[in-house]
Amino acid sequence: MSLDTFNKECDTPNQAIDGAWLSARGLFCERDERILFSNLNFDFFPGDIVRIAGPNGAGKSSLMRILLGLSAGFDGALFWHGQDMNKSLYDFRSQLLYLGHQVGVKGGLTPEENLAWFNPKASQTQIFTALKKVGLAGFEDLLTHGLSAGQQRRVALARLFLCDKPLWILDEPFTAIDKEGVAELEQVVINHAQNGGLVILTTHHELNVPVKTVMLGTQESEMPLC
Amino acid sequence: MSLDTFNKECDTPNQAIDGAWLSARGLFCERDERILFSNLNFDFFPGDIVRIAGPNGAGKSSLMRILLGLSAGFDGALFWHGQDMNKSLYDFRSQLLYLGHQVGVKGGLTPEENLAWFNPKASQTQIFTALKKVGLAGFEDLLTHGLSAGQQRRVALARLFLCDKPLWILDEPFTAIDKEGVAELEQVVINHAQNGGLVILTTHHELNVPVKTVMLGTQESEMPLC
Amino acid sequence: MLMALLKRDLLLAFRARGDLLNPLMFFMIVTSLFPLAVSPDPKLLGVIAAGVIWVGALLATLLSLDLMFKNDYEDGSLEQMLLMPQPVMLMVLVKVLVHWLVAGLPLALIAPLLGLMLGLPNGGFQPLVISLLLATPILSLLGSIGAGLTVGLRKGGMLMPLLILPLYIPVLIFASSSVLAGVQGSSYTGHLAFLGAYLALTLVIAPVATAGALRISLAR
Amino acid sequence: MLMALLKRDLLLAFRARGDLLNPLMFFMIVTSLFPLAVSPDPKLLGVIAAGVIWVGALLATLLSLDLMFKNDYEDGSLEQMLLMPQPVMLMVLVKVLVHWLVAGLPLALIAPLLGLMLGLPNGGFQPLVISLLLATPILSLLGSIGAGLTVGLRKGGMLMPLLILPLYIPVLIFASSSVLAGVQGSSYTGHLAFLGAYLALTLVIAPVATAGALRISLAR
Amino acid sequence: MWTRLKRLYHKMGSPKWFYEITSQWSPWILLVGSALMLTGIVWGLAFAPADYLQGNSFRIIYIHVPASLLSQSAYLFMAVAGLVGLVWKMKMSFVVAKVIAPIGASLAIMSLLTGAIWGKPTWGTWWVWDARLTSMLILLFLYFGVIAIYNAIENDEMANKAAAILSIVGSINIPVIKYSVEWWNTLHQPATITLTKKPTMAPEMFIPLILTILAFYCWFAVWVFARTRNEILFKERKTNWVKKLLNNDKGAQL
Ligand code: HEM
Ligand SMILES: Nc1ncnc2c1ncn2[C@@H]1O[C@H](COP(=O)(O)OP(=O)(O)OP(=O)(O)O)[C@@H](O)[C@H]1O
Ligand SMILES: Nc1ncnc2c1ncn2[C@@H]1O[C@H](COP(=O)(O)OP(=O)(O)OP(=O)(O)O)[C@@H](O)[C@H]1O
Ligand SMILES: [Mg+2]
Ligand SMILES: [Mg+2]
Repeated sequence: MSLDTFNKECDTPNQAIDGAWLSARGLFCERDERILFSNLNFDFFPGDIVRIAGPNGAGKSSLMRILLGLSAGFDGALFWHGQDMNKSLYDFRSQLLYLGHQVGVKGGLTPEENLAWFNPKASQTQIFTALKKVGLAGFEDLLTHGLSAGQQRRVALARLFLCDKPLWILDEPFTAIDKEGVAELEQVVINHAQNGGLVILTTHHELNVPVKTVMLGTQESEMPLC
Repeated sequence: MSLDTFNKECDTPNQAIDGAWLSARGLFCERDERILFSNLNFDFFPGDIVRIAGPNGAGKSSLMRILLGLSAGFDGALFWHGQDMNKSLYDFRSQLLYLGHQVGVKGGLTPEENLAWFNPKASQTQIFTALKKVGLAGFEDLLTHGLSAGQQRRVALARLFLCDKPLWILDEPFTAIDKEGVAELEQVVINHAQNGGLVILTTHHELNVPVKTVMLGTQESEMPLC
Repeated sequence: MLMALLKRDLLLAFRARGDLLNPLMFFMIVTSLFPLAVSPDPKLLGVIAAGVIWVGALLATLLSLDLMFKNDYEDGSLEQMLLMPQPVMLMVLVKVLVHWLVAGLPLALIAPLLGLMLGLPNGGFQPLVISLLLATPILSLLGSIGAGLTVGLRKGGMLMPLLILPLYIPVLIFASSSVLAGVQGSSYTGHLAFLGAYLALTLVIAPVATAGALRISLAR
Repeated sequence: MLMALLKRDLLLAFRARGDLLNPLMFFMIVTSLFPLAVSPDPKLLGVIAAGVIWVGALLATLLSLDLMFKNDYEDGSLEQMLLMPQPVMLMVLVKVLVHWLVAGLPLALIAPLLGLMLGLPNGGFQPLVISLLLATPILSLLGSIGAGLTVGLRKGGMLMPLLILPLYIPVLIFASSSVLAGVQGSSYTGHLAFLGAYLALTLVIAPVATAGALRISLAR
Repeated sequence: MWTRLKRLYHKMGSPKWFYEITSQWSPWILLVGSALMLTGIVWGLAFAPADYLQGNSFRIIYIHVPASLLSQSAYLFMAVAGLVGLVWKMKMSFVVAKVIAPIGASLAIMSLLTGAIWGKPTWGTWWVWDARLTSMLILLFLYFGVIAIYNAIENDEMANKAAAILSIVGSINIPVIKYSVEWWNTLHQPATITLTKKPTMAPEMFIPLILTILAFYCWFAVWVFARTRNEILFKERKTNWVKKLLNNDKGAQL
């Protein structure tokens, strides 16, 4: 699906389509007197992989924070499972896994302890398996702040293997990850969608995955380099 | 050139090859009782584009900090223009432009003021041209911390257009930069090398540029994902 | 989840064991500046001891407040916490509890030693310890509001005292005058009752206000 | 390059204009805590005024030290500065100068007002201001060492006072006793001469030590 | 009834309406305030008898007391405005709160200064740690905290909300602070110097005082309105009605 599908006048202006998990109607966001997006409408369904795309400064991160309810500076309506987001906030959050620019990994804890706090219910074996899957076997007991940039992000990515949350929102999850790592992460994302989950992500990497795209800021805010 | 060219026993164990700008002999680095690299020898010449490659945690950033003289935890010898690095430190630094994981951009200053402080000698027109080249025309007067992740890095990258330092050391310069941006940056790097500069960089992106590669940590420290 | 947070924070505090002593050391150094700055005269020191110890405790708590949310903000865990399916208020209460255990309680335990050094008269020791036990939670609670409001600001360090110290004044007054009352041999239950009431008040207000403050700081 | 740094830092300080007042406000609030904690009795206050003001100034400087290198470290500019082809010492001197202008000098200027409020006897005002003018640069200089040593640590906030306060003690003693001498009507040039000598000493030592400390902090 | 209230609420939330209505009111309030002030001052300064103890220095009372009273009420206004903004999401209310902060702080400073000036001849000292004085000083610190928050946070909306939270918490604490300060002072030592008790004042002094207090409230309202209108113009400078307004102004000047 392309930009038009999302941005065109919506048939059901004030309610979500049946069966959609996350829907938006008439989203509008302005920063520093520059309109980032206006009248944005979309419906995301289970099984979708949605890529929010656009050049630097287009408003991708801003849109994600709006979806998450972390940002108040916007107009429009959001729906979760067809219900007004404000009313189903608890349900939304209990189904959500979010990784942002900052991933919430504690330098003063070991990778194992970090995961244990995110998923208090996970057993030690589960945690070890997850860490092994992200290539951190043997690093479980070092403090995280001694790891390299990419390794620290891998600790956070291990959460993708641990949790059973159906909705993933990932802001540039591939930052600092090496090439093989990226390829394997893509596979994880595909698997999740095939199992009926919904993945919303941004990335500047080329993706080898079939995705829906929400394109932001293609007109005025495009910023070519040189 | 591949790993072997660099890592093999060196013909001139205790001095640099004539004409080489930056040379290393027998570099050795250990972290947390894991050997990151040992007996690393190389000579970089003007016109080279050198990529330090390797999976996450291989020691790329560590090697760069050693070259810069910011890290003391290593063995071996470094040469700048054939001279011992410690003796030619002033000359080395006056020829160097370094961009690290943190790029040194001040959130409380505007992009213009940021560049003015890095290059006190640059005129305002030069600064504006550089900002325009990185696609920040129109953002000169906003405070930098209000910009997006990619835009903030672009402010730092504008330094590449401003300065006449021959040696560039860039640690993942493409992080958070969008696709066109990356392509154009690659061109900038090529131009610099063709004009007789030396560029040393790391990146997990696919590069469309002919480079020399220093490969780190391919054996034991490889870390596949999944 | 709250238990997990409590466990995590205590673990982090324990990891940075050395840091645990810092508020305490600060408290001791600051109070021992006064004999040097004012006068070594034991009689004079005895008179000002209660006040000096209390001001020291207040400043020590204040300095340690910076840690309450800052690290979590910087590495993104605060964001994660706000996105968890649970009231932010409760999370704040856990944070305050940890702060009090780490930075408030030790002050109450070490205070008698400082009283001894400054020549606090005998009757003052009991009210000193009791008032510290009652009032340090208030300091942590009110402090959490300031910490929440300033967490997103890079220059939070100096702003917080400005926001919070005026609110600390009732605590300071009642606590230090309870010690004075103890020294003079009069009853100090009235003062302590006031502190208890103020504790109840802040226990109601502070978590709500801090939760709001955190939301605002993260939306910035 | 040094001029550019000076310009940049002053610009940054000016941008955060509101923050400029914070050390000052902290100073005022802390000193006014003492009458509340100790006693409003003007006679007693007059006796302890010099000491209280000096301890307040010391703590205010201490808190503002956090800003000296921390921001630059976090956004990577400190790294950039260390890689510039110029002695790190000189850069440190510029940083200290800015810190003193922003956080030290204002204290000296506001101190008479606080002296008035605490009922400092008349003879004390002149030595109070002179000693503050002479000694606040020492505080900034010595403080830069502590700031440099702790800059890489996430929990620097509470560690710094421990490193630095002991070094501040001679300053505190001589400065506050110069005020006392002034109050008693005796000569205080001796004390001030000592402060001058200490200033010269730290001016030589501190930049070198701080430059070393920064190297170490960044290599970590 | 409910719908009318709701309509009023929407109206008050609209900057344009606020701008227009206050533009209409301000001159009248200013007029009333100035008339009150003039009578009060003339009566108080020229006709009221000199105090038998303090001589003529007591006449500073006509600035001191209104400023003291008003700086306290202003804090309350600010907190209420902040609360309204937070709960009912009324943007105008935030603007009013923001505008009050510096005004309230300057009134507090005025109270402290006039008090100090008054204190020198009557008590022989600029400052004592009396309960009233101390709590006024703390009020000033509370104002400074709120202003510092406005300064520290770049984003307007966030700054407004943060300052609202702080001022609400502050206003809940004001009674506690006041009570504790008063209580503390009587406990430590019997106050050697107390402020003149209220009812003991002669009516010739008292009535002009009431007049000036009322005048101060009027002036305060005008001041707040003027600064709010400035803020509105700046915030809405991109909207049509402001552009039109400014153009009209220009036209009128030409
Ligand atoms: C810096 C010093 C002073 C401060 C901060 C100060 C503050 C105040 C405050 C807060 C009020 C209370 C308004 C109210 O709530 O009713 C007040 C009222 C008053 N003050 Fe002052 N004051 C100061 C000095 C003085 C002095 C030196 C005098 C005269 C001897 C004085 C005479 C009065 C009088 C007569 C009232 C009105 C009493 C009443 O209506 O309750 N004040 N002042
Ligand atoms: N400050 C440190 N203390 C201890 N060990 C460290 C420190 N920094 C890095 N290391 C270790 O050195 C190794 C190499 O780290 P480095 O940052 O050089 O990797 P990198 O190749 O840059 O990886 P990435 O691609 O993830 O950036 C890591 O495995 C890490 O454990
Ligand atoms: N805190 C803020 N205050 C003011 N403006 C902001 C803020 N954050 C972002 N913006 C503005 O919003 C625009 C979009 O920012 P955002 O971070 O959403 O971009 P992005 O699409 O995620 O870009 P990137 O690819 O660089 O991460 C930017 O141009 C920036 O100027
Ligand atoms: Mg982004
Ligand atoms: Mg790296």
